[in-house]
Amino acid sequence: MRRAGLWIGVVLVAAVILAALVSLVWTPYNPLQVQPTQTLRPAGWPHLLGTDGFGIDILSRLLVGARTTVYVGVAAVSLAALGGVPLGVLAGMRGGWVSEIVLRVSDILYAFPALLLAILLAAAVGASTGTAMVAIGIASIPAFARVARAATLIVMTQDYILAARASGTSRWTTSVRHVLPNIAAVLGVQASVSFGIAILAEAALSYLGLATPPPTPTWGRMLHDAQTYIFTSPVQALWPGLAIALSVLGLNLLGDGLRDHLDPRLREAA
Amino acid sequence: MSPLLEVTDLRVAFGRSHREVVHGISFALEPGERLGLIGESGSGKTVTALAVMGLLAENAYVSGSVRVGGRELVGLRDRDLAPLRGQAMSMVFQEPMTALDPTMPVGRQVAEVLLLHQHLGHGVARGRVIEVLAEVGLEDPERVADAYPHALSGGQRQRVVVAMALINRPDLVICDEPTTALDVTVQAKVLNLLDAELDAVGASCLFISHDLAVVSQLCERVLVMLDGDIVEQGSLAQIFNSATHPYTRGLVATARLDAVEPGERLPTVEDYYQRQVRR
Amino acid sequence: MSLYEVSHVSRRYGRVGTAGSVLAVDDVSLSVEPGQRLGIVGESGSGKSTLVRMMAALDAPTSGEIRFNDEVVSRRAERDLGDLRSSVQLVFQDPRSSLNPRMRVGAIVTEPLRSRLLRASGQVPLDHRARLAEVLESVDLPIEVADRYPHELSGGQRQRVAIARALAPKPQVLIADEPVSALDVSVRAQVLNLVRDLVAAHGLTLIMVSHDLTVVRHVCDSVVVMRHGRVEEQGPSAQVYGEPRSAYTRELLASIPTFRVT
Amino acid sequence: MNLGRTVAVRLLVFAASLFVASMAIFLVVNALPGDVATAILGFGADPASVAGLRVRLGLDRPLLVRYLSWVGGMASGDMGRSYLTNESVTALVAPRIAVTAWLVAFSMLIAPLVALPVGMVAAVKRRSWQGAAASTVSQIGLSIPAFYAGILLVIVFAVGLRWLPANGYTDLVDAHGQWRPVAFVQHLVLPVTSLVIVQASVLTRYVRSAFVEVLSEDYFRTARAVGWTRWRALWRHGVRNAAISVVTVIGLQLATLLVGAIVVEQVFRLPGLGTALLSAVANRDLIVVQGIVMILVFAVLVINLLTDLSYLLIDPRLRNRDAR
Repeated sequence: MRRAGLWIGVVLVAAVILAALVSLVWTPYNPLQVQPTQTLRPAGWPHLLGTDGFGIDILSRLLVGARTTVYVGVAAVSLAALGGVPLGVLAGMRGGWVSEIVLRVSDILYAFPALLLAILLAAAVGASTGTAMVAIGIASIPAFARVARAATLIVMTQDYILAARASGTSRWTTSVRHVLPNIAAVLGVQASVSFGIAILAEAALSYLGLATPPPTPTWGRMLHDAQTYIFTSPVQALWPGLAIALSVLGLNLLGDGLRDHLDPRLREAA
Repeated sequence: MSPLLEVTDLRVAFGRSHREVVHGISFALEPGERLGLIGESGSGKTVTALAVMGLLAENAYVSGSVRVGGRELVGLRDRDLAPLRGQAMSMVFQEPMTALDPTMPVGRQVAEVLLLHQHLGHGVARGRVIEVLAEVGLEDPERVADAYPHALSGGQRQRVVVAMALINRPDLVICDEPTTALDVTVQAKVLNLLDAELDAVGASCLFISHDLAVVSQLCERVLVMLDGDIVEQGSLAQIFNSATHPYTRGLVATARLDAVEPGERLPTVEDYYQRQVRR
Repeated sequence: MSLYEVSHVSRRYGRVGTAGSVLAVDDVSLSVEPGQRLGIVGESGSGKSTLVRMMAALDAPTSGEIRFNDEVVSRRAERDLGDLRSSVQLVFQDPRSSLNPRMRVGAIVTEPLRSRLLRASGQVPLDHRARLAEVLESVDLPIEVADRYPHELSGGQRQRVAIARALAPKPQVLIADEPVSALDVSVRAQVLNLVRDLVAAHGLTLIMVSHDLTVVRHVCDSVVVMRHGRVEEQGPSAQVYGEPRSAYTRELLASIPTFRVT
Repeated sequence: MNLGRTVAVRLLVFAASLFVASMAIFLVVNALPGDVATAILGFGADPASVAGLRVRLGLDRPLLVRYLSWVGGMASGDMGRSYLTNESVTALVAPRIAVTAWLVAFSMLIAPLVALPVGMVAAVKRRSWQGAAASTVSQIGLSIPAFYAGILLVIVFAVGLRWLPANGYTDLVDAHGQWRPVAFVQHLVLPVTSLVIVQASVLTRYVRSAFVEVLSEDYFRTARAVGWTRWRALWRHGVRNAAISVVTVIGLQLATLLVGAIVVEQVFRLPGLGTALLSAVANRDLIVVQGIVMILVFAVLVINLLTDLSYLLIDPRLRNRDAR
């Protein structure tokens, strides 16, 4: 049963990435062209998913929306990993006050979910894709730091770390050849889970108008616009929400699938 | 007199692939008798013990017959088997450091075993708990009863586990490597304790270990298990002096380090028995 | 001049007086001569593992001094430990934990040869492939094992890989911390025979830590009995096992389960 | 007694975290480029009036002085005055706290009530279909954004079945002192449900993994060996041990719950802190933004403190040393 989950996850994530790539070169209709005469057409032909309140083909906007989602997700997770993992490994290997500081800082950062950070940044410098990405990235750093630290602590109890020291291997070489390869799988799980969280955060931000400004289509914004027609054509609101949910579901299933292949000792760190 | 524990053609398999780990073993245990079960890791000795107690994971498939005091246990629902555990049969496990609930004082965990099977007032139960903790050789049983597990040593915790296993005077006590995790001096004391308490309660015992010498301290008869089969059964004397199966002879030879001149080559199991599975 | 001079070494964990404070090793002094096979026995918490880890400079004593080849190695900077690290190698208890699961056997065994510190000390063989073949052969493992991962090997084979890693930089001293306790009985004798042959063949000095007195009596020519961080008794094996002076040693020996065949 | 020392340490850490958080909020809002006065008056405004506004709002004072006066004021409940309406931030924000508080409180109460049983079933029956079903449902619940769940609920229950209002809010006790429980609940059912769907799913996963771990512990096997059935052993010995890890999550989840509430408030047009915060952002009323974010962060840090302290009640091992 578990294996099925992993494959569904892979398929969903691949679909989202494919949509993002395809949208770079082709979309059924022009995703930005307003057609006053074609507004709110139902799903069917020629508009597979119908058109929105501005008369724009919904499928085309969904495909372009995937681009922002993937772009913000990958950027935010990379920022979070680059920020969190070294800190976590350092805290796990050095322990003592270093570890204590990393824990305290991540506790404080936990109190600043992505949305709050994005709100602060939007208030200070104005909302944009960049502020959303930075906010989500910084807010995800503690998750990576915590997981990296927990996994590193487990690896550091293994005798192959002592054996490396006994043969004069330097601390840096030990972290690169012994610690990182053994916590990579756990970080993979965290990356897919964080990617999912990043998508949810980006969707919420663009729903609130605190991320990519219009007219660039994003799933969150489409959901916000669709809400105004909720009484006349509620179906419209289904598609963007479904796109968000399915991509997050895909990433969570991917994360679960990877977690099952973890070395049992490291599993509780994930 | 009918045997207390009678196991006939016991088979245990796990998971969807029905990977069989115990291949149709049979043995019997008379009331008050002590039977040693010798085998290495992966021989199926612990699975056999857990099968008798009905404590295997849900994805385990058990077939054959296990009768304790004449009652068939294989196929019983957890609800019907539970009342027997801790009453008719009990078990002592290998690792004392993790055997007790870390969030509950030790005395209450022992009292639970009593109150689960007998209707007693809490005052009476407390008294009985202090009594049995003293019986298993714990100094200052009052303090031990109120202490949390993390405040006790490995040896003390194992004595508490033995107390829990014996408090309801069961007919059968299964010990799975009860002293392997203990220091050699503590092991000697716990083995003596088990020897005395099993007699006091008149219980029969299935004693599992990889260490022949430890088994010889408590048991008169021994089963030797290899890769899920019983390859030999016999009295201590038969097993040590005139074992028929090459694996048994190999085990006995390699276990007796003291019979070899220091510095000389030690006999290995492989000298007597070639295994297909690489060890 | 002794190979190892341990004088009045103590190791305390946690500050004095605080709740968790414990004196793991308490004023221990001993010496090890070249070619000697020293056994260090004691129960859990006796400090035997802590002592040998300090002798291998993997832990620093709170007080006292350890000299190796007449040079002080306790509390010495890592970069100055080249001689000790290349001359003293360790074998740990559990091969499931002492081999990096993500590394092939070949890389594991030759890791000491790649360490900058050991290469700088000049006593380490340079041709890794040749040395790898040599040490695998000396622990009765086929060369094909070099490309396999630890999880593909049995417990006995993994411990032989750990021994091969220890032999790779041609050490003078082999410290074995409970080398057979985690192995099945049937494999234990094979590994003990291997250790005995290697020590004899390469003229190594052996320091073996164990809680199993019969194993130590078989392999070692001299014994140190430890209890609560202190040395209870030490001397040639024949004397310590034959006429033990300390009551504790006598109790230890009496506790060993013997074959009671009625 | 060490417990006192441990509590004191935790309080100290709480105070320090609060201080650092306030500094972070202040710096992000005030130190970053972009002048507030020009933002409010628009880029075309003439420099003189911009300078006048800066003086009136006290923006010309050095950063440190402004920070200290802000923090000093907060200690006595005064969070400064709105740049736009000059109304006291505290007065503006106070009535809205109750709305968000109700939303979050109900969700924090209901989510565990749902997650505990579902999580336990998912753990105990993990090899049978009930376990798989529970895990799949929680997996899907985890993937749905709270505001999408809200919109779906509105489509079904408000637009479709017309059982509940699509949006709006009625206070428990309205302006005339009248008790309006029915209207109050009607307006909160859908918002709370949309938050609970996500929260319960997250908690279910943690409850499931906590109980799966308990089921594999030696003391659980001991409990069954002495005569408890699987379920009774779980209640006697499993719940308290699992609670240790579940409590942590409830603390960590509050931050995401607050964020969910902010977004859900927009879906259902609830006049809570979120709505106030977003309009302050739109109007560049930074002093209000600062104030509200500080309140939200304060709430999360308080809950984290309470979670840490509750550790000590549940896990006896921690009582005598400050182990994290």
